[in-house]
Amino acid sequence: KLPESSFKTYKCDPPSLDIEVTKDELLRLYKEMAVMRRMETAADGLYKSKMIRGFCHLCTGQEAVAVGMEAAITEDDAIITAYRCHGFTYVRGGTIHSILAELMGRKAGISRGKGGSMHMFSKNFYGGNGIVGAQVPVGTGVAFTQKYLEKKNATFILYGDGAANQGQVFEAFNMAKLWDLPAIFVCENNFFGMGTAAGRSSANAQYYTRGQYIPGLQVNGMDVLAVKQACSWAKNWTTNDQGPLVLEMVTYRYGGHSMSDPGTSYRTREEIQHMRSTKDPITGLRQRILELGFSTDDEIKKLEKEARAVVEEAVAEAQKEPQPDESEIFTNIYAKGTEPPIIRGREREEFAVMNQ
Amino acid sequence: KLPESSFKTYKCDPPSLDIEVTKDELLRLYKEMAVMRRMETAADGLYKSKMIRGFCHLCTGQEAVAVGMEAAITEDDAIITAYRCHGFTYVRGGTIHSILAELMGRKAGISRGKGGSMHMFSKNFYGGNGIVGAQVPVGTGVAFTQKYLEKKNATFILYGDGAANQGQVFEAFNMAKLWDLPAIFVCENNFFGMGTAAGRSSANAQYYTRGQYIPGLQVNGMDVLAVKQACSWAKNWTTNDQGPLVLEMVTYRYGGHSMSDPGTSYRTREEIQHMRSTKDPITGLRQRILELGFSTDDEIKKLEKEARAVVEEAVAEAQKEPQPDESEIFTNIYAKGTEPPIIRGREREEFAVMNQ
Amino acid sequence: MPVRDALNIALEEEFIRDERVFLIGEEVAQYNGAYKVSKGLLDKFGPKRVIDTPITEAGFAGLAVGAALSGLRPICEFMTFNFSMQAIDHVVNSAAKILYMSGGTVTCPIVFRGPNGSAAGVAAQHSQDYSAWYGAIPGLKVVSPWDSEDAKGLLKAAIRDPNPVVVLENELQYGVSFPMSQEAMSQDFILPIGKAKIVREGKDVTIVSHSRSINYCLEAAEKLHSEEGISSEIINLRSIRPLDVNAIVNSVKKTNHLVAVEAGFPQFGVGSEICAIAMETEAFDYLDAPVERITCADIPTPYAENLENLSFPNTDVIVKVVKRTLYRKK
Amino acid sequence: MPVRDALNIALEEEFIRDERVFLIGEEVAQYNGAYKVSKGLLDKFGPKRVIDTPITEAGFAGLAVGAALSGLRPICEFMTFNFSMQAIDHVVNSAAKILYMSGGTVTCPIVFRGPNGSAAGVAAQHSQDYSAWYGAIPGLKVVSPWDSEDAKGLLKAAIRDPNPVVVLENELQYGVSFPMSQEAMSQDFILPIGKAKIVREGKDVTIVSHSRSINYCLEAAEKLHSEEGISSEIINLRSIRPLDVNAIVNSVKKTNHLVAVEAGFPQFGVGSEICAIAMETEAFDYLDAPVERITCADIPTPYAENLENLSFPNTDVIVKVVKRTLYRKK
Ligand SMILES: Cc1ncc(C[n+]2csc(CCOP(=O)(O)OP(=O)(O)O)c2C)c(N)n1
Ligand SMILES: Cc1ncc(C[n+]2csc(CCOP(=O)(O)OP(=O)(O)O)c2C)c(N)n1
Ligand SMILES: [Mg+2]
Ligand SMILES: [Mg+2]
Repeated sequence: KLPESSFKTYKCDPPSLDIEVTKDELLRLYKEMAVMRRMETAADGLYKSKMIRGFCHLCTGQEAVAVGMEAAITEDDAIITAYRCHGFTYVRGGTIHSILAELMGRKAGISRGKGGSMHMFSKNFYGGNGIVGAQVPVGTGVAFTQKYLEKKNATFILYGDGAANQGQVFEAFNMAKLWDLPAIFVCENNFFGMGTAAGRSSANAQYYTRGQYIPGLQVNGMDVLAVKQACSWAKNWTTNDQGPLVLEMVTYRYGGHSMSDPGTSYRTREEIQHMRSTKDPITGLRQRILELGFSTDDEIKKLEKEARAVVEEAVAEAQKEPQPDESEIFTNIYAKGTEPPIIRGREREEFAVMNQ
Repeated sequence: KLPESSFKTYKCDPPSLDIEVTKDELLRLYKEMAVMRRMETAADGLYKSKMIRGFCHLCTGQEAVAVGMEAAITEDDAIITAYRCHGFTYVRGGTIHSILAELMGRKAGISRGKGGSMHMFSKNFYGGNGIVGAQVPVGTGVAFTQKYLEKKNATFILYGDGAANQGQVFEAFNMAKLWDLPAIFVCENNFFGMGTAAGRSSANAQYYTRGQYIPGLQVNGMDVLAVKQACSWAKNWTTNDQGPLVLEMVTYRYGGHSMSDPGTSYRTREEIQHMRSTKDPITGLRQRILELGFSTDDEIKKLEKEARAVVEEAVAEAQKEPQPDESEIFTNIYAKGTEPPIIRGREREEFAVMNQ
Repeated sequence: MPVRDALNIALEEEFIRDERVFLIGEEVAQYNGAYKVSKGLLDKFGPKRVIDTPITEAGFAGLAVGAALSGLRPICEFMTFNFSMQAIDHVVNSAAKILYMSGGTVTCPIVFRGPNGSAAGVAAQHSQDYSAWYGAIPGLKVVSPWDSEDAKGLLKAAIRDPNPVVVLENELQYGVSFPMSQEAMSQDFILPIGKAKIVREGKDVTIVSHSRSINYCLEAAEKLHSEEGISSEIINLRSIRPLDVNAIVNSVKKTNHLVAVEAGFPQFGVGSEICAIAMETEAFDYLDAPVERITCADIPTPYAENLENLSFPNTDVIVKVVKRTLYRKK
Repeated sequence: MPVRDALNIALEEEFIRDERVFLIGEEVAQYNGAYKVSKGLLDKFGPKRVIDTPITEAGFAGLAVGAALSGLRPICEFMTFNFSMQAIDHVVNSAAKILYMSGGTVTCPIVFRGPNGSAAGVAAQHSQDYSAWYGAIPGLKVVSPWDSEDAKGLLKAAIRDPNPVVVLENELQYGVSFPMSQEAMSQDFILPIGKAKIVREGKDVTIVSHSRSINYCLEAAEKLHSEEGISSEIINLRSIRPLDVNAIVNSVKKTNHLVAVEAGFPQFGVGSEICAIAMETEAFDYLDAPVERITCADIPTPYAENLENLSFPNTDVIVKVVKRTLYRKK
């Protein structure tokens, strides 16, 4: 049973608070979150030792959203998000090895080293997008395809509290509603867009109400089971042709916006500490598991250990991977076989001949 | 006294239905609308005789909006609209001569013949903008200036029912509310954006509610007095620091979207005829004037005649105006004295030397 | 057959050929298209495949990209390319770059099409030519049809291409009729993207152009021939990206003179790139005179007819410049 | 002084000079700017003049344009110019064209600024150079500072200019320190928009470049000098629109060789326009070899370091191409 405080509704009835989960599933969810956190911690370390460059946005603290969502849907449902995408890539089948290799710009990376932290994709996972808000209409297009092909699936379209103000989000809402697309708009409200608190960016910071004519649900995004329940409910809603929904996942990022942001100039260390100690999704689930007697402290420690081992091994392996071949610089600009005959490098004698 | 049906409110109390107007004012409003309609009819004729080219969007049917609004505000308040701008240009002080000359691409045009139908400007009138929706944040910027300079004025920002779906409209709403700008968003709902009926373009066609967190008022936009009352009330609201508002002016365009659209493929002739005969703002005001005994049929006919004469004379005069000098092609690209030394024409020997 | 009908037929044929193809944009369905290019398609294929959108370019272009990523074949119409600026981030960042940044794992087969460049009397905000802008973007292909065969063959090629393709039509050409060859009438008529076409053979000067400007090049060539005995070779680029460098170089080898004609802004334009090609290839060694550029004047488009006439390339300007480049030889 | 500080001082001085000047953009106030260019301004001038916006580029750029039309002097910061694509319609249609289409009656004194081009390891969507795009637009002025004096002098000129000006900064330059002359420290230090600067005199070859690429040009020149005795003249364009054609032509008259170096896409790029200038001016008659272009590779920017390194001009490529163009003479 989920706590009463799990949901708040807008123009709809809430999902049931009753949820049935098996012991195995709970432990699996736990492990996934633990692995995800380890993976982000590893990325943090690799960044600091200059193995990862450029932008790198970690999802530490927000694990329950990705893990709970994936638990509620099938492989044939779709997800799209912005640049804070490592966690989603992982739940969508990207291996830790391929994610870390990507972060280090290696050939074995999930995008062959060409995309980096912000651009990862996998089956029915449409990235990994760097332009704030742009993924929202794109995701709506994925939902459009589902409807066009008469699939009983839904697309979960993630965006932040900062992104929620981009005009194209409203354009997407409008089309999704007009055409009754199976689009589930999911605002990950972690209270900040870079250094801007939600209330400073959003005249209405009740993100679940922002569809106006689209029903909405606010969800405790720090509780993996609440997330799962909400996403099951949402998928059920849209695939029963009730049209789009707006979910707000209330969550928190422990780290800075990206690696170059300490994350403490616009909020206090105490605030972060408080969230960690009272709301943490992993700690919370552990407590629940222990309370339910599904597992013992020792077993959970074992799980933790396994998680660490998995990630450590992936780090070691990924570091051994070579960089992409230099010839790869000219591939994947156009689909194979449809390239221009010649692609130019930096000066006229640098070029690749593409055999069509 | 205005009819009960003049207003519908969203998150605010309605303006009073009591309105005091003098006979002189009523007759002036009548004449302005009559002149405006004549002017558009003249434009229609000039277009058909190929004296006007390109896009030409007439406001016939929508006269009450511009005339009523201007009657409620002062010269120091600002207005901005889209391409359907002849009427607003006229109420904002543009002479009929300068408007028609502009339409015919003459040097004496209000934009010296360089702007045409869609691009007319005058004091505190910011156009005349051709990109649907773009004028909405621009107008919000005008309101920003008013606040910055601590002026007790407001900016009326017009856009259509079609334009209402552009994302940047919502971006403007958000900033206007966050920063409490004296921005009055005015949706001229004439039920169609080109050939698309409001309900096909807008998941929520109650345009006065679309600010969501911004109060709104729906106004009978075919009644010049209701428009005046609503705009006075709105100006009062924002200049008393109550923040932005969304007004919806329910109106109708009798003609096609532009001169190339007969305007009858997406609505019936009966519908147009019905609107003309039951809702027309000019006929309506005439009836009111007669009912109030402010004037006689004959006097009104005289007014009509005067209106026609004014426009006819302007047509005749404007037709005599010369085209811009060819040298003007290179002026007004940059502010005088700040031009590049040379501006290029179509080939290297065509250029203008700008003396800085 | 008018260019409009050629486009319409291309759409219809590809709709029949592939169920995944659909058309989305403002007024494309019930209104039959702002310029009637999609006339009749709604009746033939229904509202599932011919979709009227709200006026939300960023939104529907983004949506179309998402549809392309997930297995459909969208044709996204901009009422004019001027409005594509609202959505240009999706064309460039969401569509053109995704194959590369996904390491080849995500394809985006989409067509962005609509009228480009200036119409008549529509002033500054409605008259821009986007050839060079889109032509600069790796990951995009960009075509610019001139006549009815171009229109049909290039649009069909674009729809079948697995990459994002920008099709820059021209409103003033829609109503212009051109003959269609037997071959072009076939439902399998496809023009290869990246290949230019010599629309007039000649030996004294090469005139490279695209879109509506070709009309003026042809007129100018006629005039130059009859009045001066000058023989002009006219290359219709057809494709802006990739550019058919070989076609230009080969022609210059023969004529030793090169003039570029376009209706885009001069700086960083199509003509500039043609100058660069002349610099970087063997063409340089064959040039008897520097390349000449004829472009839109470097000004926002004025409304007044007399000024507008001075803004865009026309027959007289081409005649004048071609003569100049040839006299220089003598 | 680092470029960042030069920009910061320019902002501060102009804030003091003119009450109508304000800065608007994402994270410019409380966060002190994503790249700390506006550090301290909020404290000094308060929230009326340093304004954090929601993430709504079209919205706040449009709002800034409206403020400019109605009498203020906005400085609109794009966190990077990649995001300006969301708002590019306002830059082009609302700002650049309005003076012309109003027949000179409405002015738009606004600055759009922010980092342009590639940073390190940020992949395809965050690495584009917009010089050629904005440089194509009549009504805009476009500057691209390289060092701290450029940064200060050009930004101040932009703020005082009554036209819309695009200031293309470079993130990787923000932290680079350059000497500032006494003159440049003055609060009246203004660099004229439209004038290039010879940053190294030479007689064998002219290298035209802008922004961060100048660093590599200088290194290459050093190397060419010490290893080959080649004397390179380097022109820092400073202004992309208008381009200082005379500076280029005069230099070529002396050196007879021209190489353009930029970090933008090759097609329709800055280098292309420089080729066109060489074609259209007397420079042509002085060239002993065709102009060479060095550009960003014609690819979306890859993330992997080794590939990224091959994407942008560097010292080695410049050395190689300069040698090539000179050997060709012999
Ligand atoms: C169009 C655009 N504008 C600005 C940015 C820079 N930027 C990247 S992330 C970000 C903050 C987004 O905040 P939010 O949506 O709340 O997501 P979060 O980082 O909290 O997950 C900004 C401003 C961008 N990438 N794209
Ligand atoms: C960004 C953009 N998209 C499309 C157009 C083409 N267009 C011009 S007017 C119009 C319809 C606008 O309808 P509405 O806002 O209801 O205004 P109305 O014409 O009814 O006054 C369209 C689609 C445009 N000018 N700009
Ligand atoms: Mg956030
Ligand atoms: Mg309308």
